[in-house]
Amino acid sequence: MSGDHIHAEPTNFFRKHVFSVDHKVIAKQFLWFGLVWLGIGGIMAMLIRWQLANPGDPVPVIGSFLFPRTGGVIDPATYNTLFTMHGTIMIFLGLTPLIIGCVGNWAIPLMIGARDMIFPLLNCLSFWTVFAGGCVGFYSLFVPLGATEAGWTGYPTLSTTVNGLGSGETLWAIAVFLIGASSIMGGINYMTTVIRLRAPGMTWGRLPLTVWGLFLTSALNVLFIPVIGSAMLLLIMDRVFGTTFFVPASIMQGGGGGDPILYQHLFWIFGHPEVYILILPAWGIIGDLLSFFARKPAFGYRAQVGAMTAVTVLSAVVYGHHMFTTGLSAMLGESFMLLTMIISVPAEILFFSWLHTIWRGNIRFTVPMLWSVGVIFVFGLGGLTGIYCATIGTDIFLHDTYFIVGHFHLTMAASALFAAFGAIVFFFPKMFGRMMSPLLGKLHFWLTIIPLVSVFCMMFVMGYAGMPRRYYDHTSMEFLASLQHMNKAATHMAFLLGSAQLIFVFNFIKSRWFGKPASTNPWEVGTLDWQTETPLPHYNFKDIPTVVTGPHEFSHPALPEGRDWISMTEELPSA
Amino acid sequence: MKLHTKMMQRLTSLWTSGITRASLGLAILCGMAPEALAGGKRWGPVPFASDFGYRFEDLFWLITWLCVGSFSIVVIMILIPSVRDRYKPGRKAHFDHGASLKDKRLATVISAATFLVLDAWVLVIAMTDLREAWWNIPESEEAGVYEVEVLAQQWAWNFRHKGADGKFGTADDILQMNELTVPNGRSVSFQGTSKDVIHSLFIPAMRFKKDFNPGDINSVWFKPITAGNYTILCAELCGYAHYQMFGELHVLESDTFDNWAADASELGVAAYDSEDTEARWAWDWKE
Amino acid sequence: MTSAAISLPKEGIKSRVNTTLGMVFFIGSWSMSFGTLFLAFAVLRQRSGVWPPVGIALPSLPMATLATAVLIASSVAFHRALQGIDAKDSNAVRADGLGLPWIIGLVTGVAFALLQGWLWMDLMAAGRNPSSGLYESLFYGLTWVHALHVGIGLLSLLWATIGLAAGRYGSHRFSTINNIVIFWHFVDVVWIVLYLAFFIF
Amino acid sequence: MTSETSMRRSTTLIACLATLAFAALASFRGDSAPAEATLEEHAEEQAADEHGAPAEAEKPHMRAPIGVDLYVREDAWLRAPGPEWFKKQSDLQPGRFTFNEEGGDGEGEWVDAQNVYRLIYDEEEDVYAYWSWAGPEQLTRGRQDFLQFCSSCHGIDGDGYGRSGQWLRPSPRSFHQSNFKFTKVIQPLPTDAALMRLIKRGLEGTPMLPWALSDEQLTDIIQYIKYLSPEGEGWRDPFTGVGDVVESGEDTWVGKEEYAIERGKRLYHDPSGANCALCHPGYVNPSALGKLLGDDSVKARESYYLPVLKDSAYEVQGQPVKIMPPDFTWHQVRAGTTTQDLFETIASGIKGTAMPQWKGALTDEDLWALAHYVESLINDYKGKPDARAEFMKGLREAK
Repeated sequence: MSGDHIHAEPTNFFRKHVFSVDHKVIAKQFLWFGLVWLGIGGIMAMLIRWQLANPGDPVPVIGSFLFPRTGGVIDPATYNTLFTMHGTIMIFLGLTPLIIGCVGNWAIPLMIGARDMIFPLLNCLSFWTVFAGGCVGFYSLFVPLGATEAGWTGYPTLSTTVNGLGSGETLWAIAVFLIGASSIMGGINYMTTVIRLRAPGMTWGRLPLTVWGLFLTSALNVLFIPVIGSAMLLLIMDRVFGTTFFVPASIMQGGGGGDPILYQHLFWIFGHPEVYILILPAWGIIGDLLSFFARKPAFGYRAQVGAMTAVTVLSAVVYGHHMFTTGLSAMLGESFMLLTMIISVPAEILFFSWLHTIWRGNIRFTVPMLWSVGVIFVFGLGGLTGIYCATIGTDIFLHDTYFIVGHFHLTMAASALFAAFGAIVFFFPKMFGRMMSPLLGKLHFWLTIIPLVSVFCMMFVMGYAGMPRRYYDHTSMEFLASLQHMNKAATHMAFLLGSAQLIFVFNFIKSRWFGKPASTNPWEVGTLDWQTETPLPHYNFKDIPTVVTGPHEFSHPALPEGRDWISMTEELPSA
Repeated sequence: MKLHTKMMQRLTSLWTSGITRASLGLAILCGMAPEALAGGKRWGPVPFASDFGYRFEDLFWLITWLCVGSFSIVVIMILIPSVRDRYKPGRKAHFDHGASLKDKRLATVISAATFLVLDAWVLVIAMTDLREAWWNIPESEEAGVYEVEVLAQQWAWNFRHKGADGKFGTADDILQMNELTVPNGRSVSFQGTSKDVIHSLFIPAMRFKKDFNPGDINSVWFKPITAGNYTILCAELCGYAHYQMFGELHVLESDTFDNWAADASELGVAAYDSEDTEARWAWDWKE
Repeated sequence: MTSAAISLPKEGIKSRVNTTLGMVFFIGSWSMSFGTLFLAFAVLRQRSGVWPPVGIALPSLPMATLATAVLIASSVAFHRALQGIDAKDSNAVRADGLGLPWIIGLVTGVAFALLQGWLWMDLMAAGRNPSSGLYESLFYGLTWVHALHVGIGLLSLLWATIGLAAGRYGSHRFSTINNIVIFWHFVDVVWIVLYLAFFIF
Repeated sequence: MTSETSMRRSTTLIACLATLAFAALASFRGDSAPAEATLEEHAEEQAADEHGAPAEAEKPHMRAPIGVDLYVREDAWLRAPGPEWFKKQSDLQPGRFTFNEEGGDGEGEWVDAQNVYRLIYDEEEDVYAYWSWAGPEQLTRGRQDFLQFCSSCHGIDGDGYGRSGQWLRPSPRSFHQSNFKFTKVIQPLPTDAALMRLIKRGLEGTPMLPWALSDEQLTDIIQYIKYLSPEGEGWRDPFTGVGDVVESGEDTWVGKEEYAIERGKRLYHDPSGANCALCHPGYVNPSALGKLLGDDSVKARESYYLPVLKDSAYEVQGQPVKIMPPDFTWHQVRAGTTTQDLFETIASGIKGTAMPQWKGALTDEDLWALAHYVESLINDYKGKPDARAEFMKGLREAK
């Protein structure tokens, strides 16, 4: 039977809390892991912003501790390392563990009515592999000859031994490979679980949108992470064994014959789906949350699922828009431009559905709801600015400027982060049995969205003014020095944004141990995860529930007065 | 606690009052205000100086206004329910799955309309622009095309002109480093590659950018329309001193340029060491 | 462990589907991985004018053909072995899975690994190492990754062999060995593509 | 335990093995670099290069020390701080160290946490030499930074033949030749301070940029660069002079720049003066040369308005390269274009090229005059194509 794999609850500390195979423990492990890395990546972002606003000034307080050899000054090599690792950490070790690792592990079995993932041991291995990847990546910061400096994209030949002679870049590639392996394991587990372990009655049409988003993300993970895995293998071989996959003959002086552009193709075949890997769960989560807190069925459930699926499919064929300036042929360039534009159609359907979901609702502006509306806002900004980047005529100027930085931070980083925050606050009561403080949560939300939007909108202005990204010092030439005032302004806002996250840390820690105890179903929603006891028993469900209703049947006319929701296990009263 | 909660609700109701957008805009302005007060600051790009520069500006602002329009709709669609449909005990939300044929039609029509207005419009203009400007690299037989070979390296730009004899790789070639001098009003066609890592030739005033990859030759062109000095940047991360890899473009009026080219070619011959075979890097112009 | 003496029923279809589905996804993932490598191969080969390069030592065609034959034989043997195990209704007899086909499969599998090693040694002896050029890069790079999977496959098969001998696996616990053999078939298919890419076309 | 759980193990097992096998692969070190390569080995490889080893075997650009333990032998010798320092040290601990400049027994050794310093005396020449051993830690740090920041042009072995340095003329400095062009010092070799100033400032118009490294990093790199000198040459010959920075003194022409320019112009073109026009272009019409110098017997060389390509002491891969003296109205002067910079460059000469050291040969007043003249050429014509074309036309037309 779908839920019959019961084994005894472990009593040993290691089996219970460290090498646990229980999806709930693993979700919490991913949560802590992701939050720690989010913090590290965030500190890196603050260092980057400090350097941009005050080029060559020693970093106050922590500078002499972090960079003793330069007396607290971030030197250009360190700066390159910082933005490289900031990107890598935020994508692979911050957001992925939070929004896929934590939310996926937590939500999938509970929402579909399963007792655990279908491959619990693989699940455990998935976490410890990403943990190992994180360790390797962190260690790479301290090796001789410097850490990776080739950007998170790691383009050859900068990332081959032409530039980075030390082992930093190799270790970075190994870390990315390990993290990728972890994602594949997770993806296989999620997909098989969703396909095989749904509770009776939990049809595909009744899956909560969160699960849909995670399912599609898993498909992308399983299909496209191997591509970067192979690219990393080739890169490692180039670096360690002297092969020449990405090193052209002109550099090698005899031998060689590889192609650095090949790497860019491989990287972006993965890299573009990676954007959707992060954003699909976010879409799923807010699709649910908007409906939950507007107390209204998710508008166009099928359309939303269809749009997400369409994006999943399309994501594989638009990657070329990252390479418009690399000398792509005219035909390829135009095709990729067209295909990229087509992605806006499913995106519009999603926006349409979300906005209609809150339209004429009975909206409870709880913290998760605020984050969800925030996602619509920042993703709207980021998505629309994507048109500039997809259009070659404008991209030819805006490519590799701060415009792109603003664009992808809003689309991928901010949207996924907001959805992750929303999901954390939403699932917190079930996870830890306590409520997070709504007051601090709202304060955190407002102090996050305002500086965040202003930082990245300023980046649009900077990019349009022609400021290239990945520059250590914009004051070294007159052309850019006259734009420095915007860099300073963005830095002020970024520091505000950074310090606002301390509110979250405080709120999280405080609520984890001292928060108000939560009731079984504090949000009054009908999905299966909220029909269980709090705290959750080891096997989630004593009896596997039978699903008879959809996940979003809020405010059904036939519901009794004073109750606007219905559990998925309850029959809808006939109107 | 109660008071705080109330205050927070106030803050949350910012959505409701339409101040949201204003406050966000204000935040941007507030952040920038101290720096903006000082003079000599730039907010936009330098004026374009190439004949296709206007295409970028036109397209950029077209997209901008389209985006402002559609984003306003999104914000309004957020604001209205935020004001009108806030939680009231006892009120029931409108029960609607949005699965009716009408809704499906509406979604389809709106998506299609948005696509046509937002994307297809931009797409058509962009395609035209590309074919008429950026990808319309002039053939070398065309009269008045000025050809330059570019060799990028960590961290400098090497430019090679044909010199007096009209051939690359000869003694009278003009070699420039981090400086490029071209005639005004003539199409300047580049072919470029790199010695080591990927670099990207970015001349903001000319509104173009092209990667130069090791082991491959890429072409790009522009036609200056205003004489003057412009900045050349590297737009692809190329290692430690990426931020210092910049040069200057001098666009000279054609008389001045002819004088310059004659002198430069002569000095090129004087500096040419026929025994130093190591120092050759020109290639035949690729069609 | 007393299971060897007890007759256990055949593994249920549900359990088989569950695990095999996971394996199928794994294989899909791996296919993308090797697909990427073959894409790299195709692109790089397309870029170089003469293929294979003239005037340098190439890996030995007869030996590679032999290796291919051996690996196919191994796959077929394992397939037969699995059919045999699956045909049993229960594991009434201890270690009855470990029949001749299984042993043949294992031996030929190891033989393939040795032949692969010989191919590398031969090429090394001719002075061609991974940094010699593009052909060598591709040959060593791709066969290394494949050999890694051969190694994993052989270790898993060894695990399965021990399990079969001890009676842990059999028709009552079929999907473990089934999955391992599926993986081995996948390794086989990848080698055939490699062989075609490097030696035939 | 049901059968299903354990069935799932096969998938898990294979994933586990893949991870392990990968870790094994990753920890395996390739044969592209010697695992414990010492600097001597690198030096030997270098020597093999220079003796015509086949390119296939060597590929100088591909020797990348991936995963190599950086190890530097201990007896690298480098220049020590100077006699004053030794005096101070001998005062501190007279028993361990004697310093007696007159008595000739100035030999001794001083060991501190970083280095070993030694002073020796050559009776025949009656000179002192002093040097130190930079500690292996410092050299290792220096080598790391050199590899990270300098090797792309100056080569992994410091032979001036890095990947990005190919085809560059003038070529990047080879540190095996102990010759440095723009040191602005009197002696053949620059001091640490002079080198540091040069690196921090960069050379204008070349890929040698102003390096934003800390003093500590630069000190380490400089110790390593000095260490790259071949045995018995340059810094590793204790008796080669390490010079002091040229003293510029006060500009003697303040307020009288026009006279300085006039005087400089005469000196520049006068064969019995500085005779700069022998290699650099002459900036007067040949027919007006006699009038300028008041001596009609002076004849201009052929192509008077062009510089003359000169031999240099620099080599690229064993092949000597020629160096072009700059045309001040056209080329970028590498070592700076302020009057002060020009004075220092003229005074110290450019080591290893045909540009001699003028300090001593000309008075400071004349040197300043030349500096002013050159500066005026740069200011008036460089980057001004029309003005220059006009000017050059005047030079070429016979009068």
